[in-house]
Amino acid sequence: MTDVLIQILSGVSRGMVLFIVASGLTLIFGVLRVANFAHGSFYMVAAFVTYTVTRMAGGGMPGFLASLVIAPLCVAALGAAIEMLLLRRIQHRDHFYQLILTFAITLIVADGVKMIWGRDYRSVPRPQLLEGSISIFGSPFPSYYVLLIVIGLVIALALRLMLERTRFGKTLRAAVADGEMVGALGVNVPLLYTGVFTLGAWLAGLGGALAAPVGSIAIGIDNSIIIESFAVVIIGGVGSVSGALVGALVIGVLQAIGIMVAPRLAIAFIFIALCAVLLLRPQGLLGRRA
Amino acid sequence: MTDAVLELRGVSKTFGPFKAVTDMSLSVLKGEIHALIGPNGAGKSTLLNMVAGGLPPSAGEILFAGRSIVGLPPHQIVHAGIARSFQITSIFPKLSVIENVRIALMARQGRCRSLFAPAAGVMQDDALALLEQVHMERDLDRPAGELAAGDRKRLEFAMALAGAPELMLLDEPTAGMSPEERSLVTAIIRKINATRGVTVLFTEHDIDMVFSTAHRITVMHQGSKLTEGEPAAVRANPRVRELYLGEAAHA
Amino acid sequence: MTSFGTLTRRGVTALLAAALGAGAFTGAQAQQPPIKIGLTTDLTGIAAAYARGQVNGVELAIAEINAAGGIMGRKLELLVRDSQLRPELGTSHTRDLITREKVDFLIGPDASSVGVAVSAVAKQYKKVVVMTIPNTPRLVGELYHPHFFTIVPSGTMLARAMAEGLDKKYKSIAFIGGDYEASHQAVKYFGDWLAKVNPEAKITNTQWPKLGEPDFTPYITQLLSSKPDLIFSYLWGSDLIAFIKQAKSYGLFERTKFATLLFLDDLRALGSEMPDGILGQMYAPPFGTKGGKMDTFIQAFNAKYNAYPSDWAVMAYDGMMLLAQGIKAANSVDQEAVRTALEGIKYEGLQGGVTTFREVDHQGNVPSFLGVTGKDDKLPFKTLVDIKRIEADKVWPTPQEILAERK
Amino acid sequence: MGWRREAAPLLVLLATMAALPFLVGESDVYLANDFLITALFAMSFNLLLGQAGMLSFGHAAFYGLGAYTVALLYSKLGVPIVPGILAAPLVAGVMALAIGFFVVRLEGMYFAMLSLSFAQLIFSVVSSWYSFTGGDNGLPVSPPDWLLPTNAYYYFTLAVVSVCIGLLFLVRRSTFGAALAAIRENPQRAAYLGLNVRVYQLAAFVLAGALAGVAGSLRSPLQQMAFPSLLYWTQSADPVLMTLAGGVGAFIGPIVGAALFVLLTFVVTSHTDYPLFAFGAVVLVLVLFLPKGIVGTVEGWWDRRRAKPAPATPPQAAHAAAQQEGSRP
Repeated sequence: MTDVLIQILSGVSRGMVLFIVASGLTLIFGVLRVANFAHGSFYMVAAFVTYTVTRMAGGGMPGFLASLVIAPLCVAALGAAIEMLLLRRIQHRDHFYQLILTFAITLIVADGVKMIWGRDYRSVPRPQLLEGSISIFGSPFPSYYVLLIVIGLVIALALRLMLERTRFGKTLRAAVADGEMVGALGVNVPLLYTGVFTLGAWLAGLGGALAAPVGSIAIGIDNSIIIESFAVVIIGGVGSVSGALVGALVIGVLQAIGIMVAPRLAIAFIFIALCAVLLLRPQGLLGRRA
Repeated sequence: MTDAVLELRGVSKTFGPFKAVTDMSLSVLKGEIHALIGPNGAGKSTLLNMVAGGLPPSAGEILFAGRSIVGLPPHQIVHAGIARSFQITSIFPKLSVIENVRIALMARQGRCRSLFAPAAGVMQDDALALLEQVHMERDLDRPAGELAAGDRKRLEFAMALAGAPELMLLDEPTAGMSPEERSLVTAIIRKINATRGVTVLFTEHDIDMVFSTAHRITVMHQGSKLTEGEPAAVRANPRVRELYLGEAAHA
Repeated sequence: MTSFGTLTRRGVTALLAAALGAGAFTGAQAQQPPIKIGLTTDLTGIAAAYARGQVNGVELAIAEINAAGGIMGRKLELLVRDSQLRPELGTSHTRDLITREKVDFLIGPDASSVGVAVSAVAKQYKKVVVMTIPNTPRLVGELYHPHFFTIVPSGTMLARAMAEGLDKKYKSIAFIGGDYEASHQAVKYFGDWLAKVNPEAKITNTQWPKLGEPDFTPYITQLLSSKPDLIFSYLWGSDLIAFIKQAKSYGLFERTKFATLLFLDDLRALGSEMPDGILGQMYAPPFGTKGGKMDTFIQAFNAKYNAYPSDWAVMAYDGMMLLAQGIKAANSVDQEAVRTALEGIKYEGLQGGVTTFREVDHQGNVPSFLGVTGKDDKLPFKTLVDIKRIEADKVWPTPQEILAERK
Repeated sequence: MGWRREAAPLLVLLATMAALPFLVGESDVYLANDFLITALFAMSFNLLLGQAGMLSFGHAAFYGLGAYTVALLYSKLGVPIVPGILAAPLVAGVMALAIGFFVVRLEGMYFAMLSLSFAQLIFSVVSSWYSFTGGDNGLPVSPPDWLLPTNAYYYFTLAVVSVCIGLLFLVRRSTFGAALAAIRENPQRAAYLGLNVRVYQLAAFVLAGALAGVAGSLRSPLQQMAFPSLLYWTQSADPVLMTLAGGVGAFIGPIVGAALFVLLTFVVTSHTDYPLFAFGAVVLVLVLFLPKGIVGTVEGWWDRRRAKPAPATPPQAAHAAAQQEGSRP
């Protein structure tokens, strides 16, 4: 029975990383109406930056903390540059073009990473303090996963406060609800777009930095995370941060349980869930009907 | 004028807590021009939308030629003989004027199903005839999106006429038109009604146009029917004068 | 090879030819046309790291051959194409290398799926191809053709070698491998061989995570709950790294013995994070062979690329050298002559011993290695200590088995 | 736009492709074969995007199913290649019907995401059902001897692709095509004119899927194998990019886009270690500066040139030319 609990908890920890990445994606999707394929690239770049930072800092706790600060910031800067220099130029065109533009960025970044970091896959060590495990009903559970769950909850709370208490947050919510109205209200739309895209990229970067010590860092991790993140956004509802949290936990736990019950089908579970949501509730679990 | 071609019985529509239409009953008689008036937010457009199949009623029954059409999708309602135009003109902006009308004719007659039969020239003459009726035979090859607002409205009217509907639902058919265009459209409505016996149910803000064109008028207020009757009777109704005409007079 | 400023094909081709040709004009034999070697490999995609090692290994071999005067007075020239882990690109490039670039010989690609595609083209054009990474048993089985040669231990050989090399004390064995063909075959061959060499042992639990699985927790708990004496893993690359890191925090390596397929790239990536005492099976680790040619090779490789060579570099270097010896022996670039020469070749490679190909499937009699992870003071990452070398003739399928598979 | 203007380039192209094996070497013919198949794949996709306004991100599913139909029939039942190619559009079409039944209920980005999900579902089945599909190593296909020579298979492909593109040409100009265009422009209006929008979209989805299946079925004999990456989502992005590159609105747009991409893929993977970078840069430039695609931009330029009557032949030049003409003995 504890096996199942451990299983669910590890699904939750994986879901938290997914939530952090997908919350950025859902905000960008909700405000700019762009399905940002480059989101996976942000995640991947942050993971590689984390590798470099921890290597330079020697791999201990200081390096880990430094990477959590530096990697998301690097990626946020990259995101801001992409929005201001590229996306803004085609802001008024059909969303199709923006989708393709972000897709082109994924290709460029994929090879850019290869140029900078080479083709080898890498590993970022966990700081010693987080290498072990805690005991839950006598079963070991990795301390690092506990940290992931805590950070995920903190981010969820912070985003919620930001959306409800700050001016930026309120504008952002209004833009999700009705993009045209925001322009009419005299909001500085270009600034809002840059702000949201940068925030989204920062979140993707944070996800990448947090995920780096869990597994391995390799070319191609952008591809797998982006599909899962899209699934989270659709399941949760476009533009809804709470939806992203629910969606990410659903996918994380569903996969974890799926592997126990029917491992061969685990890979299909995400897509089955996604199809079901799209057909029964196209606006997503917590999304608003358009 | 004989029996009702369109009959609404106790139709309601709620959006969450908001009641858009409450317990509306309405009979549109065969061959009449029936106007639906009322202040903004009275529920006129919602009502038309329910008849056309765009919105399912929350309660009530809608009968067309004696058969219930509740739950039918829009395209089936069209084929049953009900055509509509929209308050905000709805056309195919990138297609040319003549293509807009031709596609309307082809759709209505079920001639869009052939994968390989070329579309070029299909129903060209009928389309021309319709465009002549609305005096638009000069702009045939212009993209419809380039037309002025009034011209677009006339084009949409021509599209609604395509395929000889039994009942036309027109949501503010003359909004945004010049006086000349307005009288032209009014004349066409009268003409098709007189010569082809097309029943018309329309909403309109222009009170003069309503009283000069409609055989019968239904006044809506806050989602319910205030009164129904011939123009003279409606004009004489004190509550109408107070609630609706009074308002209009002040405006 | 990174000149994509001008994208016209002729333009780039000319540039490339000029760049590659530049070296050739120094020697006295510059008048002779070079012998062209075509290498289609996956420089893009998840197996790109292996491809890089492979290209380097072949390049080093060619540089040495050319420095020694080439073959028959002709220099060797290498043409590399990126198949991006896409079999269709593997086919297109290999065909192009043969029909347009007129390469004389092919040296093997990277991923098995591309290997299958390249082998099919080689078959169609009757070109000699030497494989140095792909090892799906289908290549020597149903897809075999006379111009195909391989110096990679096949999937069958590796799985059997693992069963062969394991201590007989392990009775209850759990398996984990990526959910793809090679790993399903591996557990089958492993099980069959185990029944022969250690009949009391049983495979009690099998786990199939998908390739690229980010979270191995469920597999780890399932493996542990079956309480095996040993876990046999057919994970590799980034999957293996992720598994090891995650398994560590569940204390898996203290609770059970772990035996896995292992690439040098994995050792390098994990560095000191690699636990000690893991049983690792490797294709051709440079540290698996002491002294002799291998030391010289490691030094030369390090001098040229500032890196320790991977298994892939070792096999690629051997593959190229072996092909060169075949051409020399045939004293011709005629495909049939070289094919015959390779069939009778006795090549003394980096790993000691004499490499020969057997008639039935042109499988080279290459060894594989089994050892225990541990620290080596000379290297910046863990290596295998206490290495067992398992010779091919102990584990390769009999000719009867091969022929039965082709039916 | 007259049908002649759209048909003429097609016929010129057909003549060129037919003459190609006499003009270039075997490797180029092979590349041209690759181009033909890719072009059909992109053209079938543009029936959805260009004609019906449906951005599918899962078109590779049907492409891959076509390839696997041939390979499975061949390796499991021993059915030869040609009947396999005939069966492919049926299998892909039936699957498109099943998937389309669900996806046409959604619009815009949601439609794109649902089509992507279904395609990934099929991909995961094909790539993990190794006992049936051969998994990641693919399924081998051996063309018969008469199709083995590069030129023979090239002409076979040319014939099949020409027929399919001819069909697409007819469909585009048909009453059905006109209905799709209307639905693309304004689905709500189309419905209130009496068009059953979902049924038309479904029909387009099935037709596009079936033709993608044909393209895929031609792919596996060329490659001599079917492999799961044909169904992967990045493969679904290919026709999107090609259509964009060539021009969404122009009939031959996807053909031009396919030519560009096949050549580009080949060149960059031959000559650089960083093909994705080069590829991405090209797409970026196209999106930013040529939104109408190559064909759309050329057409626009041509129309503007023709629209200005005066500078076409400056009067003096014409006069001089006339004089020269006259001065000839």
